[in-house]
Amino acid sequence: MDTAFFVAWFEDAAKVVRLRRDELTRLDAAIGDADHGANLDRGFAEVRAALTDWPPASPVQALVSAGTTLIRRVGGASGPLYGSAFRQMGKTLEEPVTLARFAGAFEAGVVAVERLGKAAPGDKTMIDALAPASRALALAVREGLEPLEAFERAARAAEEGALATIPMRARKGRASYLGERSVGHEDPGAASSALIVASLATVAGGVS
Amino acid sequence: MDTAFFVAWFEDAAKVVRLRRDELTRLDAAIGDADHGANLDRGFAEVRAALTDWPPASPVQALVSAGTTLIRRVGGASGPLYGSAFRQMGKTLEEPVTLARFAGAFEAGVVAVERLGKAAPGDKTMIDALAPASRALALAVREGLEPLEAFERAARAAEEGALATIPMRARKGRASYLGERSVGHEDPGAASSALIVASLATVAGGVS
Amino acid sequence: MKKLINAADSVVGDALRGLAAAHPSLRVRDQVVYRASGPRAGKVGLVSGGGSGHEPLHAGFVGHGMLDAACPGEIFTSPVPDQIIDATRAVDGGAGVLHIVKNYTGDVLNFEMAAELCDDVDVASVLVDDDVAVQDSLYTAGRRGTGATLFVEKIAGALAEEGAPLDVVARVAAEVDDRSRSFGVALTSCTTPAAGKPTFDLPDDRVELGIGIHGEPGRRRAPMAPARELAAVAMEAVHGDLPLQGDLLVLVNGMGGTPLMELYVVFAEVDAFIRGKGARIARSLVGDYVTSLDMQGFSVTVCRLDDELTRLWDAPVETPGLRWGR
Amino acid sequence: MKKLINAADSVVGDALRGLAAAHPSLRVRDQVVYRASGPRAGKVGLVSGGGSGHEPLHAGFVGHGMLDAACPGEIFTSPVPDQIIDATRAVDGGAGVLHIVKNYTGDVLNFEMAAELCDDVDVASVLVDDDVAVQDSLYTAGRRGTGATLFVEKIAGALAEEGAPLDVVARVAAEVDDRSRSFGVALTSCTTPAAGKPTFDLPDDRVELGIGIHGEPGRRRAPMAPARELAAVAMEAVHGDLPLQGDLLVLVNGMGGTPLMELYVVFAEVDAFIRGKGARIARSLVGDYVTSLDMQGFSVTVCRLDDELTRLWDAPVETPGLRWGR
Ligand SMILES: Nc1ncnc2c1ncn2[C@@H]1O[C@H](COP(=O)(O)OP(=O)(O)O)[C@@H](O)[C@H]1O
Ligand SMILES: Nc1ncnc2c1ncn2[C@@H]1O[C@H](COP(=O)(O)OP(=O)(O)O)[C@@H](O)[C@H]1O
Ligand SMILES: [Mg+2]
Ligand SMILES: [Mg+2]
Ligand SMILES: [Mg+2]
Ligand SMILES: [Mg+2]
Repeated sequence: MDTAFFVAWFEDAAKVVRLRRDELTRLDAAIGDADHGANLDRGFAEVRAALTDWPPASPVQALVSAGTTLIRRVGGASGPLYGSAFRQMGKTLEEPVTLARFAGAFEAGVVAVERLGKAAPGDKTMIDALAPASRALALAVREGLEPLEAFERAARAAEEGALATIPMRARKGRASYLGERSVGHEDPGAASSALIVASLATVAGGVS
Repeated sequence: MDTAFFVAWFEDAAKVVRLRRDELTRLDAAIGDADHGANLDRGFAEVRAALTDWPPASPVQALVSAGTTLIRRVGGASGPLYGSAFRQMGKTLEEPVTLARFAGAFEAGVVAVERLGKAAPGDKTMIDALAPASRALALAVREGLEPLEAFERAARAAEEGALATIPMRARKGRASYLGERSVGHEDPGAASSALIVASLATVAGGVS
Repeated sequence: MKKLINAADSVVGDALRGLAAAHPSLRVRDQVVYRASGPRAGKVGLVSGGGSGHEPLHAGFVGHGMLDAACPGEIFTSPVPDQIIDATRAVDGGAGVLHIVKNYTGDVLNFEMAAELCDDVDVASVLVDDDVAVQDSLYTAGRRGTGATLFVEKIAGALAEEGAPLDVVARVAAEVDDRSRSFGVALTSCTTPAAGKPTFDLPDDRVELGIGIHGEPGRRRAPMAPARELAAVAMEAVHGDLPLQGDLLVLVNGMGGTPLMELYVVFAEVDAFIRGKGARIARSLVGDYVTSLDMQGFSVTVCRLDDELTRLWDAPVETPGLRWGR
Repeated sequence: MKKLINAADSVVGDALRGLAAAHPSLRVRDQVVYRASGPRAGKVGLVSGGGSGHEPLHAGFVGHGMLDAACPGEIFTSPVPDQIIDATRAVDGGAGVLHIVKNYTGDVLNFEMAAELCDDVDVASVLVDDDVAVQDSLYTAGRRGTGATLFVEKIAGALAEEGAPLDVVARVAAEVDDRSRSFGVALTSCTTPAAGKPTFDLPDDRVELGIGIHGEPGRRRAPMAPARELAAVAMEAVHGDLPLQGDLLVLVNGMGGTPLMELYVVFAEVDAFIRGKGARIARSLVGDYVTSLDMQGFSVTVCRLDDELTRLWDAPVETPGLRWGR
């Protein structure tokens, strides 16, 4: 996984987020404030622009640049959370990047979100998509899978994790204000996390 | 036409205005400010209350009381205009009341509206119902008709006059702001005038 | 229709109870709003009034440096002479009373009747008619009074507070009206509590241009457009009637249902338009001042200032709706 | 959806241009709103911020006696750390800076990040969390900051203006929050420019009780009711959490699309409720102060005053949104 891989990941994520922007906003309208699609679209467009204007020299640089851009341009809850995740991934990642190192860095990113958000799995947040993805990656490494298959499993786990937020009652973020009424809706941040993880598989599969 | 006749006239008018209140408001919504029904309903309810609380001793007193109440309780354009009309009718009316005297007083009431409103027939106002009614009364007097038939003719004339405002372009009142767009709508004040004149016939016919 | 009211026919009285409770500087008696401090000997009294539904106009402008009394009528219905008579007698400090009347048939008639019946008080009156959307011709009731009412009330109020005599206050009030023009744009109709549904229907892709403040439909409909273009339509109408030049006092006014943020967007466009004509916004207000219940939309009012009017505009004012300098 | 905007993604910038044009007392730089007069040596600087769409909060409260800078984010999206860092550094007069933060995950995270990165400035922060509609438990993000933000900004601002040190300003700010409670009711949802349709659907015979200021649905739906009953629901919720007693500061706040007249109707009911509990409204505000775009509805915020807080509330303030005493 070279620098180009990471740049391609963010480019695909930006493309997919734009495509699914209204859907993410709709999810946020149901249990939040109807801006998650706009927030992430603005953020990933800026990430893409930054990676084009200042081409990163390494995977670490790509991750740190993306994270910093998200923190600097998104705002809201998701900006600092996603931003810190990517920055932490970058700071943890050792090069040259192997699947195992990637998986370790990914887990560090998830832990950063948990720490910053003071949240845990089951709180109905992005963590409910990210944590299963991280576990799937770790397992794939142990099983010695190729990156493509590993990422496909992670994508599936994230997607399932996102859907699993539907029956949950939110304990963190804006949806927690709704109490019982948060039940029955997919968490928007979990949904966007699933999209971003799915981009890993897309890029690894070369179908960009 | 004794005092009871005039009291009955206002009572019937109050009843009819309440019944047609929403229709008058709808007409006013199209080319005005959607309050004519509420204004007249409030006003005639007060007229009725005043005539009950302080029973008038004569037709003149009934007319002056009704006019004063309308001026004091309605506001808007129609309050002073209708109020002045009834007050002027009262001040002009000689007793005992004959149809001829009634017709003369009615005409004085119409002139009071024209003077106060600085308006003439064709301006798309209540005058376009009141003036034809007044002419019909004068004619009926000349023809020696009975009150009931005279009032029925006046009612018909007022009704036709009100409908004739539909193609007119307003030159007075709120509808004049609309210019050409006032064409195609019946003037609410003309419509309410037609109702009030029709009450004369109703009461004279004894079908109260 | 959903409204924060108890009943359609108690809304004016209920709101006045709230007004009195919220502002110890005001007194409400028989549907007239007074300064609690009462009339000041030797000061010209200022009385205004009109239908309710335009809040904070007029009751919100009672206080030091503006009105002495306001007469709120029913929703969109001018007050009755009794209210105006009460107000006029109560605020007379011996120097006479100025009636500030918006040019609507009902307002004019009721104020005229009241003035005639107040023959014990020296009464002058000024007619506000600033709305350029209405042709000022024999074929109309004349131009409507809208946003300029606030300018007239503020500037005449400052002059009266200084002790100017009635004829001077009346003359300057008329001059302010002369120098002011307005134009309004609606995105939605208002809904009166009594009618319970919108006064006019406006599709989602249309606006009404040249609307009044009573839910009267405007002069024409046009396709919905960006704020820049809607502001330009309003400003062209104003500019075509009274060329924009020199120092201007500008009100970008919300109709009641428009977020303040959108009014600032409009203000930016109005400012750019005025600069483009070589004039300058010297003083301004942005907010809900002369409203039309819950209508969404805006109006712009422009007044050509001179040094004296600017000084009077800047003079201290202390009312619920407008306050500075104390 | 019809809005007075040029484009959904330029609305915040366009509105800030308008704000700057309308208020010479303000400066806007890199999406931060400052006092044009700059920082005052020895005075604690006050920085607040949050998503846009709540106008006049916060930018409308920048000026003498209140904030030194406001950081508006995108619509309903907290500002980014860069804005907060810029603002914090720029307003520091050597006495440190207080961050006034409404308790939302996004606001808290972004202000925390900024504070960490401003290690050259002495930064304290106060968290505003007054909304009793949210249970303050381990199972929520905690109570939201709503109307009390205005009280905190005004009172902390007055204290800072007097030269109080940072720890005192922070302590009193926290005390104001402690003594304040809010509850909101929506008749309609707001519509964000980006989404273009209402955030939630609310039938014509239903209200949302316990709403926030971001179009978040409330805790429950109830049948539409007269103003008296809706006010009672809000006041019972407040009273149940912090008994109403003594002298109170009360804000009856419009959500952006509610006519002022209706807010006065609500105020009358709130006043009656409070009297019924043996307490008294000593100070009050009625109007649009902490809004949610075009939402129709109201919120009530109550703060239990003491002599010192009353004195600070009464101190002069000169901002676009709140002004008295100068
Ligand atoms: N404390 C938290 N920990 C982890 N994730 C969170 C937390 N709070 C919110 N989130 C995530 O952020 C998402 C909302 O993002 P966004 O709508 O952009 O921000 P905001 O809530 O500020 O409007 C939620 O759906 C949730 O997944
Ligand atoms: N100048 C006028 N002369 C005669 N009638 C008038 C004049 N202006 C208005 N009217 C009548 O008054 C009616 C409107 O009454 P109403 O709705 O109660 O008052 P407002 O226009 O003040 O809301 C109009 O339909 C018209 O018939
Ligand atoms: Mg959100
Ligand atoms: Mg009318
Ligand atoms: Mg009317
Ligand atoms: Mg948000």
